[in-house]
Amino acid sequence: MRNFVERHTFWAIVLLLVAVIFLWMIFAVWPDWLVDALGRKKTFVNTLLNGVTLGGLYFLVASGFTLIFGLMRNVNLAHGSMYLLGAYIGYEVADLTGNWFLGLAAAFISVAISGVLLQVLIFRRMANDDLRQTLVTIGISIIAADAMLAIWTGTTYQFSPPDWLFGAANLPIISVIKSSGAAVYIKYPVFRLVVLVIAVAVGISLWIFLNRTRIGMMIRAGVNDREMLAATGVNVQLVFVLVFAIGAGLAGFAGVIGGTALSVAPGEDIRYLLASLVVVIVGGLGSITGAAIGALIIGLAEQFGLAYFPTYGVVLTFLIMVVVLAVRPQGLMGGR
Amino acid sequence: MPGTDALSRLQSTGQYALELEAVSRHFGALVALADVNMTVKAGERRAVLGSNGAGKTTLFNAITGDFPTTTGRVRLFGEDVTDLPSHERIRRGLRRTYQISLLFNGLTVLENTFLACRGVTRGRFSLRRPKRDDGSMELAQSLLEAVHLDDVKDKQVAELSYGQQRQLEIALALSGAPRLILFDEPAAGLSPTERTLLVEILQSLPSHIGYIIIEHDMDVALKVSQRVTMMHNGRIFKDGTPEEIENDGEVQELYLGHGGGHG
Amino acid sequence: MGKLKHLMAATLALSITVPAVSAADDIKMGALATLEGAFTVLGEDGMRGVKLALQEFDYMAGGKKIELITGSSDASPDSAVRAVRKLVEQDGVQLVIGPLSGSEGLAVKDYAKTQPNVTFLNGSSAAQDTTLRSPAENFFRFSTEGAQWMAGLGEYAYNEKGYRNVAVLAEDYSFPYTQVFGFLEPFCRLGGKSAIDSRFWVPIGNKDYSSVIAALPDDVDAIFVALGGADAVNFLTQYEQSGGDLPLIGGSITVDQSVLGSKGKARSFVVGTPSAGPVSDTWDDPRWKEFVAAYQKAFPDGFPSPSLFAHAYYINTKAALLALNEVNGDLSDGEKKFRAALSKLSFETPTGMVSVDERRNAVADIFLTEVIEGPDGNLLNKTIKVIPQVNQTLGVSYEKFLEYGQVGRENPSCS
Amino acid sequence: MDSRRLFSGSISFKDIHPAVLIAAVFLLAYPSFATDFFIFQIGAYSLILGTIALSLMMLAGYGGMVSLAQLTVAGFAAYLMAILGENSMDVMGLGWPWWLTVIVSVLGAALFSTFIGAVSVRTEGIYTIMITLAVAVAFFYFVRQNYVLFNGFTGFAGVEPPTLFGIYWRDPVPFYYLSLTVAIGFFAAVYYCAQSTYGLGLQAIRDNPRRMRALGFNVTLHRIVAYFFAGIIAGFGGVLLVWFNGRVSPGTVGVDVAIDILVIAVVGGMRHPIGPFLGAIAFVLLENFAIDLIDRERFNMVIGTAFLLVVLFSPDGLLGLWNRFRDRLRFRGNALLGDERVNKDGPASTGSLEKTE
Repeated sequence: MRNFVERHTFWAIVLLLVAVIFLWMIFAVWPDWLVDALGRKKTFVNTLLNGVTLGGLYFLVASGFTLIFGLMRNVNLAHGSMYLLGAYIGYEVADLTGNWFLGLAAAFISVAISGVLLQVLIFRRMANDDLRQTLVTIGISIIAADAMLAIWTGTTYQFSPPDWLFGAANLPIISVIKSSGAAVYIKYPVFRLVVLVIAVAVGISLWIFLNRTRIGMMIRAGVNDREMLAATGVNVQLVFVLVFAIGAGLAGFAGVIGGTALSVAPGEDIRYLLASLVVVIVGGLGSITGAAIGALIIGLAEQFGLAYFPTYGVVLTFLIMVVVLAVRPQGLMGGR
Repeated sequence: MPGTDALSRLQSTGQYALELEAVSRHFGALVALADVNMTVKAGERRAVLGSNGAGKTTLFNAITGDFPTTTGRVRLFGEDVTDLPSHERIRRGLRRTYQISLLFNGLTVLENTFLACRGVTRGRFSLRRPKRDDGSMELAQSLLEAVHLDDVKDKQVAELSYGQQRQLEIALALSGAPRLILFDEPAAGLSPTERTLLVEILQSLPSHIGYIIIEHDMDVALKVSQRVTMMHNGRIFKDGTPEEIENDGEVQELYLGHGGGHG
Repeated sequence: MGKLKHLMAATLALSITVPAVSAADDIKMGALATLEGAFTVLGEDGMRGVKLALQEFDYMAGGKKIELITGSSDASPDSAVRAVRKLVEQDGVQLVIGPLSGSEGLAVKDYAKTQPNVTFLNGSSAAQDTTLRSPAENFFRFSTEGAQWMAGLGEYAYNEKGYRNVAVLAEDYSFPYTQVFGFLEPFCRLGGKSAIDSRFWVPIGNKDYSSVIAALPDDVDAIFVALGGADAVNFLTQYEQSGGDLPLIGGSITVDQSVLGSKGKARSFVVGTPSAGPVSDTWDDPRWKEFVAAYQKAFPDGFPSPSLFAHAYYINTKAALLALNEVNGDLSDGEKKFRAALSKLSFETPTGMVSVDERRNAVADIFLTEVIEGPDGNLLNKTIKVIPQVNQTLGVSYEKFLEYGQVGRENPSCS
Repeated sequence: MDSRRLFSGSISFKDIHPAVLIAAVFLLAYPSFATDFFIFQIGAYSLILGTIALSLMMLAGYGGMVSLAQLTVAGFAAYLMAILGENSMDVMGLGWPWWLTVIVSVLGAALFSTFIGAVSVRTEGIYTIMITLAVAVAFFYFVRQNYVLFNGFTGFAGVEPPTLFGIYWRDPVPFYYLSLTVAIGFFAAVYYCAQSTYGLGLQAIRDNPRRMRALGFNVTLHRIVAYFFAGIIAGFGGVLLVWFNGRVSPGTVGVDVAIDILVIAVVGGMRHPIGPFLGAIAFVLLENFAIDLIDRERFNMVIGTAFLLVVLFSPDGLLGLWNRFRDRLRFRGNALLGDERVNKDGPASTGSLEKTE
């Protein structure tokens, strides 16, 4: 951090200024000229929060994707299928037991197991042939999508989280002051804030796991130099299985979170696969920090696009991707 | 010899095939090349010696542009090529071989050599199949004869023996009109007979072709070079004629002492 | 084994010169629905409608046996045309029922023009232009379309509910355009307002509506929502979560059973939402009840009650069978007699009398409904009113209706 | 392999393998004994999909760049046809003469492809799949949302080939021959150019880009040029596609269809330009007749399983399967004759491609 400030003083000042302006825009009561320029404050603040929380959800999905790629150079294009599978399994368990948290746990565990099976049965057999691995995952995702359609049909599913997670809360942010002088506070859905908290918690846990534990450090070493990992006498296959389990499990976990925040329906697999692709291309493949930054950028772009120019909002995210590629092909945080 | 007086001569003459000026290469915290200054005259045959990790191959990569340098300038035949991509440097008469054979396994020996000849001429984007009397094709044929590979020219590279692959490496480096070739351990893994053949090929090169050779085999290195540069920890450590180097006490101690196993 | 043989034959049919001619005098009927992709479930229900009608006639019409051949698309117009071409040119069907969705309908209508000797009856596709502009002589639609479905809703919102200014939230493609047009046209004629900048067009398949919800204006009386399936479920949930409190007005598939009955939280706040469409689940008319009972008996694994897709396919198939009876199965002379019979046909359906106008589009009853909470807590659509015999031009002349222009994001301008 | 044949640049009549002659006669005579349906929807459509998949095969098989955006390139040409030429939708339809429309559409597609190449070749390998997939999706969303130029969700209809020399070119037989001409033309071009200087260079770059730089080749430019050529092939495929369907809409350029093209190329085989056409025939037959064999609902399951099996067990696709089968036959035959030179007498003039790695 200090390094960054010293090396890029100019950009540090710009970032600081932007942050200050944003904070002011969030907490101040907007003067009329600003309302004229940007519309109501409620729209802006809500969109900002939506962007950040959607970014949190994207981070949950993309972090597993980027972890698997970082270590194994395997682009798991069945990652979206794992997301959807986790959502359905989580729904079934939560519905059966009546406990949303059990659903969450079941999704993580069962999808982690499916990830391990995938790693052991398929990827291990075609190590060092990443193109073929990619094609295999495309095949698996086609089959999985159809199988899930057969089992769960095209109906839309929605979770019933505990009541204290549902509904809207008043944030300590004033939207407008009515002519009577009473302040109107901004309302915001509780669960979306929970998504953000979970994403931050998962992000921090991953960071601690990768930086403060022995096995995590091995994984990081493996990301930088796979031969070195083998040379240290570590059981590389075991590390691979572990990473695959975590990455896949995170996708299943995100399935329940995303399914609760939004809904579960066929087609979500491709949606979240694409979101993960764009996030890691922007953020840089293999970097957890990159995934966080990429997810934030894409989440904000999507929501601001939707609120302020809905027609081309979807295209905006891809435009960002192309621009990043043109300027920094390895992604914002990509090291290679 | 390297130093300020060398610098003053650099701009003018063009009699040097290669001039390196304060070239460094860092990998993160690791310094693989530190402030290397070096000049090689046109037609000169130079050996670069040093233990593993001394920075020899990194030096080659810096010269060819396979990896960019961190600091410093590289000049080829009097022209500053520091900012040119590697294919542009090749087109100016530079060639190299690789320590591990980097060949085109899906193509035949002849096709490999043909591409090497075509790489520095016009018609790289030609959509016509090369005819038998195509200039590059004729050149490739004669090259293969020169390195004794003409009887396997229609085989795919993957089918060749190790020694044949090394020979092909050299053929690729000799194709076109090279003026300076970088040989990266060409003798490694060769049988004694094949080594003799290699020395023959090197010695029979026309005199206008200079080269730099990385070689662990002292016998080979001293036989085929006019000057020897010793590297250690990314720096140039000694520089002189083969005799000077052979008799240098420091070299004996540092390199031959524990590096002798190679030769 | 029989199927396998068929495939082998077809594969080897690189050597077959004419489509296999089947037993003597059977009539071959093709049915096209989305049996793959995201709309599979809807396509299957459409097929149930076809089979229900055929069972009712015991697979006989005009003294001839009816052979049913199915075709499948993935809801893209390209795949619909390929499937219907296979039915007509390879399987040799003499009439086609289908397709399911709007843009498929437009594509099949264009294809129909190239096959003057085959008669096409719509499935459930509801795009206005299929029959309104440059219709095909041999394409009939006995089911109504998106603008017709909104009949009476605009008047109801203005007169009964007292709304004067509404915002619009709809998916960004032709079907919702048609629905918005059908709702706003009478609403605005009465004096209602809906500013262009308070209409929100979201991409189809959008899941996250929270930012759109935040952008919705506060100073309107209600929101007209034309979203379908998962999109509608998502919007309703998120609207509730973010504490939205404006009343809603629903498009035909926004508060239907697929949305109200979706797995998850019951949305009590949609109670009172008016909507309109070609069917009403709780209509206590004997004809409708009989239809529902027959559907439930024939398809125990189907929906609890027939969807509007099953209904539309049923009506179109039944029209074909009735007309075949009329002409005694005579499909000679480019099916001229058959088509004349179809044009003159007027028959009783589970939802009232249906006939077609001069452009072969249905004139039928439309149901104005409102969401109520049923006895066991589930949400239902209660029939408020039946709008009788709605035609495609919504009561004005064809020429005047064309002056309204094509449906789109800004039609009607309403300011 | 006989090097004279490889480098002679001309193939004499007796070099042509009998199988090629049989195939040529069959393809030419096909309309005389097939029904209109088989001529148009099976024959012509296979040739069109094969042509688009050929552009992918050229990039992936020779260049090692798996692009999922080839269908997008074809779709771009198809859209340009509707925008510049005539359509029945009252949107755009500038009414340019048909020949100009075709030329501009194909060139436009080639430029678009070049742009995709320029964006994606700066990174290598697996990145290409991801970036081209993202480009394909972005294009899909864009045409679906843009009404001014691309007429949004509805797209365009009424795009037809011209009536020329008194022939209406969308009639099954003329259209079949038109598609056949285009397909064979590009097949021959790819087959021939695989052994050209440029083609050899492309394959060498696939094997070892770093070494190609060290031989003086501009690897990045070489790759981008490959995208340009692939764009021309896909562009013509797109022109035929829009004439075949008579329409183009976002559904034409959807992700699932883009993946179908990959399935076709991989299932057919990426080591020889005939592979994509074999894959296309298999795919089209399955697409049309699966409904008679299995429940259509599970069509994607069948396609996915076939694809997965091929990737897992026969990386060279149907072509590889056939080669293996033939090798085994020959091995048996030669073993009986006591001939050890099993692999020396390869098939006629297929170059180095057909050999296994």
